Amino acid sequence: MEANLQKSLSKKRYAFCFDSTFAFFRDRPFCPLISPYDPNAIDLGNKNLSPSGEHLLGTDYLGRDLLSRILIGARTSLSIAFGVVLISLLIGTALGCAAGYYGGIVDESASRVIDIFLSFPGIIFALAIMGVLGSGVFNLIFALSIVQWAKYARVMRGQVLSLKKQEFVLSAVTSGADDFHIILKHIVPNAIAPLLVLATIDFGHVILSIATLSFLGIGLPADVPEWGAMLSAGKEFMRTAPYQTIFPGLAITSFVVIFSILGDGMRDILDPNHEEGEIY
Amino acid sequence: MKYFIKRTGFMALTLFAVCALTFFLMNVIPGGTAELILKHTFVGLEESVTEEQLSQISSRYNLDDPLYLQFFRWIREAFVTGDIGTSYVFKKPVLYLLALRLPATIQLAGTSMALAAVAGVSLGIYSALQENRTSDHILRIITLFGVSMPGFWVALILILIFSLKLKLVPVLGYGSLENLLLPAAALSLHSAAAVMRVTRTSMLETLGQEYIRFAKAKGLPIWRIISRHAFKNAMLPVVTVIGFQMGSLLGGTVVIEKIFAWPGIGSLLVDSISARDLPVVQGCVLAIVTMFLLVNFLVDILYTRLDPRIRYG
Amino acid sequence: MSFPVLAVNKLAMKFGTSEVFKNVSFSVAPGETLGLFGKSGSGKTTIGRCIVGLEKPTGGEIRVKGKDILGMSKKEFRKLRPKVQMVFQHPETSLDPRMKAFENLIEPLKLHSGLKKDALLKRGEKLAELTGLLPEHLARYPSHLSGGEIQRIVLARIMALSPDFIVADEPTSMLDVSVQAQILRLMQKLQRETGVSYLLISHDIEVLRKVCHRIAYLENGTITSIENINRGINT
Amino acid sequence: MKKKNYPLLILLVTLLSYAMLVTSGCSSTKGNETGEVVSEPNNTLVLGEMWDIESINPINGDGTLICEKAAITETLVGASEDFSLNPGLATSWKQLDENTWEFKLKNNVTFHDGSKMTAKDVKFTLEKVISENSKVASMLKVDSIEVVDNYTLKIKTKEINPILPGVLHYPDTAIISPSTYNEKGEFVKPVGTGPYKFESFDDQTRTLTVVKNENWWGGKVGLDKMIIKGIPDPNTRAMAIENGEVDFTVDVPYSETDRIDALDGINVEKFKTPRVYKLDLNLKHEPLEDVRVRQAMSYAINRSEIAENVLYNVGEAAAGPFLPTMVWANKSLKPYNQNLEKANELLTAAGWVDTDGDGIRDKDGKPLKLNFMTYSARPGLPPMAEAMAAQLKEAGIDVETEVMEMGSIDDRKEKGNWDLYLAAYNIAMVPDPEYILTNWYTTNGTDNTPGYSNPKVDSLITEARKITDLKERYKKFNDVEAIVYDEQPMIIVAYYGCAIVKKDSVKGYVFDPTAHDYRINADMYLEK
Repeated sequence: MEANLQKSLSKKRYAFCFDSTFAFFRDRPFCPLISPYDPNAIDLGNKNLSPSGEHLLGTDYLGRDLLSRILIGARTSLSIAFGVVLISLLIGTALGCAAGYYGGIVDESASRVIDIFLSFPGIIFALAIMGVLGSGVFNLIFALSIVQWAKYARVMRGQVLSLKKQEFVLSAVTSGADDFHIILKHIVPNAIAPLLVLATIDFGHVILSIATLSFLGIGLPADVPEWGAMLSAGKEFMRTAPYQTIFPGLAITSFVVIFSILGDGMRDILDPNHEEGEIY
Repeated sequence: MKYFIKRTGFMALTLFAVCALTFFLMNVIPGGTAELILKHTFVGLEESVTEEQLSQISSRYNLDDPLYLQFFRWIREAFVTGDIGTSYVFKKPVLYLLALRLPATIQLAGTSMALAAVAGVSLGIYSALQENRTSDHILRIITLFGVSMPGFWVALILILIFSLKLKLVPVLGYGSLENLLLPAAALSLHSAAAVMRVTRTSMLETLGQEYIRFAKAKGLPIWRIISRHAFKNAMLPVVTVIGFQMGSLLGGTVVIEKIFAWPGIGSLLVDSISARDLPVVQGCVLAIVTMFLLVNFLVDILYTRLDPRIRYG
Repeated sequence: MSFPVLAVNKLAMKFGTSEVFKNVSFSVAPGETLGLFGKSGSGKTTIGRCIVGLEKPTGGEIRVKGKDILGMSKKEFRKLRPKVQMVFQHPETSLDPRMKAFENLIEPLKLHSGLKKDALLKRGEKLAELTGLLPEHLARYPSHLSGGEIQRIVLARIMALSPDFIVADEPTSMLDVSVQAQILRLMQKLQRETGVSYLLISHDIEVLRKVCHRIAYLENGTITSIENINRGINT
Repeated sequence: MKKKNYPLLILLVTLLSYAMLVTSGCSSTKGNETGEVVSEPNNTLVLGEMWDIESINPINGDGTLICEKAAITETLVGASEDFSLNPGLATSWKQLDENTWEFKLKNNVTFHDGSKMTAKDVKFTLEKVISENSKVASMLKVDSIEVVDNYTLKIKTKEINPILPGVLHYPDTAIISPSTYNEKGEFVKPVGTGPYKFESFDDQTRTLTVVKNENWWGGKVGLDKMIIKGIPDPNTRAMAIENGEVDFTVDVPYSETDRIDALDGINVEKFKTPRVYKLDLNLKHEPLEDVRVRQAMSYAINRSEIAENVLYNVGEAAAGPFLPTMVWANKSLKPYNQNLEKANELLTAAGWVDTDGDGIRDKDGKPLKLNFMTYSARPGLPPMAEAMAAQLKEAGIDVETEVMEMGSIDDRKEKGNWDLYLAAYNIAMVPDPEYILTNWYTTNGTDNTPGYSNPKVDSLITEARKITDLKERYKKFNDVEAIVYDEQPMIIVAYYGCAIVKKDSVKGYVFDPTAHDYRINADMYLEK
């Protein structure tokens, strides 16, 4: 009884997380309900306002409504994070598959590359790349994907190694299917679940990385509504208008929390054997 | 022994790969390296540069050679003379700069790691003992937020509270203990939370095992059970996670050092990136990666020490 | 006389320094069932896998209808491949868990026959009928099927390729006794109808005696004897 | 029993010893940190400098720090508030013929190493600068330097160079003693003639310490000691002075200036520095070719609102490229005032009308859409760009701002696929209008980013070069200013400001508008 209750409660928790993320995403129908402002409308007369009934979270240094910008910032962060996760997932899956499936020299060299990419703090490298390429959405996606993919490749490789010994794969081999067919039809669909869990949790990490790079002034430029960039611009007003520092930070934190919980929920669904309670 | 040789070989390979990657990436700058060096270092960002200046800089730093030649020259110098270049900006050998900055980073990262380990392990044990009680829940929620909060944000809030409002510690400076407090706290939060989480899980697992229950049934006091039996067995995953955390800690130093104007490798890296001081960027990346690899190496050794069942090679 | 469907000559396998088997030789005639008996870990499965090309032996030769498959180019072997099939021991992993039973069944047809959708469906249903499967089984995912049902699907799937030779690696060892008999009967029926030959691998001598024409005994990594069971080959 | 706990013991001992090491390491290095300054003699000033102190070599790009901020070295030529030149280490100079200049030096100047400054040292300095600093070399255009006697120097230039004395005001040409270098020719420390002498430079914290030069030729020096720390982040500088960790700093975030000024014991003063915020327009692109569009844009921009709300009055609405206080500036020019009606008239006349009612003007079916690039190294730029974009939008011009890295900006400029570029340019690197007007407005000028070309401007500038009479010379330049004011190839938005933030106890400070950021004067002292 109690267990059931807990289960349904946790289901609700995931559903809530999912809904709220989704709501953030579809800003167009959703945002105007809370905030009637254009996130880019500059109103110099009303700059650095404290939270009030009119501007729920106050305004920033150019008089833009902070709430609207935080909401639209979700879309920036999420789209970039989505790009990064998708690209790393694709590269990771492809390389992991190749390494695990073909083995031998392919595996040996791919594994070395993966190990190398896993053996240093990624943010340092992303920083160096961004410093060279300059800030911008595509550069950011590129830089973060480069340091993210290896994780996926490693997990994928492990999955493939165990899958390729399974008999349904072997019987596909003996029935004359080519490698491409086997990988696409049998290996990937059966191996992808833990990668999706990883990807969900990674979403939060990527959002953190984006914010960190933007904060250092080399992620996204200050004019893009993105949380890290907003925080970086807002820290100047830390003493007079701390909201500009506090709220974007809260937004980042809550998103990372949401994605951790979501990832946990996905793990429960996709990988029921995993022990619970890792995230919270 | 064989394991150590293999491990060292891999470390060397990794370092080489990282060097090569940074080197080639650093050199695909739009706008031309020589021009950027000039603008950032010699004439000022907005000033125009002449052809003459460009060719002077190019020949001074051998920038006209093909990239691979430049890279091999760099590698050769690094191996033969131990010289990994000279900073464009500071006009000093990169090694000298790194030697200056390294102690600060080690001090910051080391203190944070120690802080994270001590706080994480003790809170983790406490939380495990209080399983499902209110204090456990509170701690777990704090942990969840601890791993989710951006370090730079925590740093700013800490400054806001302790330096600006309470005026307890100075905003900047380096050297004394009070200077170290805020950056170390901001840097260690994430790792402390991660360590605590792993300690709690692994402690719970250990406490659930047969021999512990047996010890409990014998009526041994709980702290004795923990220190004598549970702790050691629960420590294995904790040690691993501490090793992993070193990576995120070293990554974190970059932004934390920048915020607190801490004279370490991290802030040097950020400054060099914005000034396009490529030899220094290269050197910093190298130093940070080396530190990370070494720490993980040590963690592996510690691991074998903790668990005699594990033998490498 | 025509070539035997399968001829194995002095097959040997080494993993590192340890020798799994050596000097393994036997042949199987068309329409014949050869049993391969050995204790677990004796290398029976490896022999089976070598024959269907899942593993490469370290020595000896394997001839399928007279052609040496070890010396073949990849392309040639691919052509031959459908003719030599294998049934695996564990039904629970023999089908792709993310595909419905029917999709699993028609996969080889899709790959080789080039049939259009309708024809594919018809052929699939025919095969199901042949192996005694009910339509309701076909719509399920493998995790909702019993071991016996899965082995039927596996056999149907294999028959889609109209093979000359099937290596059956303990096809019934994980099944209940009653189901065991059903599957063995099905195999015999398929043999009667299509003239396929079997290499039946098992550690259960009773099973082998029930269905085999000859039984080869694998001991200490080599075939020690081949026993004839009095049973006419049904072509 | 003990053995069982042994791994735990290792861990704990390692951690503890680590913690101890770290803390002991801390206390032993105590002392080089600003909080300790209390124990210093009272007359020590801690200066929060706005750039990181990268190196202290005065002739190769760090002259501004060593000469203007640390006051270790001095230049031959000085400048007064209106940017007219006056004697520095040289008492007088004159142009003997087109290419020859004669400089007379002060005879009572000694270097910090005790030696007397003579023409030989000046020759040494200038030759060293020319060989190592190509920027200065290209401005000086020196052919040869001849020591006539101990205090007289003859400089021959390769071509006529009326700005030569002006270049010698540039801090990188400040005079240093040969003992700045060791026998091997390696740089040791800056040895100059200024009111403060070099004491030490901490390579790790990048802190420069200078002490009073008792024997300064100029008389008494106000401070005993000055500790200069590079604090590149404006926000950190603000926190540092608020917390009392520095006594003097510049350019706290502009938005903070009024609040900090109101604090007890701290005052903020705003000045104009010789630098302007300027918007380059790409004249090679269709809408911007049309002078009416450019004028309309200039009318659309509300300069005073930007100066007030983006720059917080650290800076001022601008008319031409020069500060009105400069002796050569065309004082009759007034900043364009925002006038949307006029902008509308001009744009309509140019054929840009909003036909589809989306708020954006269009012509032949193409909307009036421009890209706008700027960079973030100067904090005023990105918000200014955003504010200007919003103002231009009111006039029906759609502008998309992009904050980019310098490298990408140069790349775009080279490829030509840009419309607007906002930057902050120095306008008195050399105190003479020729340098800027030549670079900005002559056909193919080095900083003529817009691709502007007007034969009238070219000929006026060429004529002015040959005129030695300053009044006549400046008149020609005033005409140039008037033309470009009318044609607006670049929209000069605002003068760059500088906020000097200091404790009330800092007395005797005088702002020098000719300095590149700010200049520390010898009279400055601390009152208890």
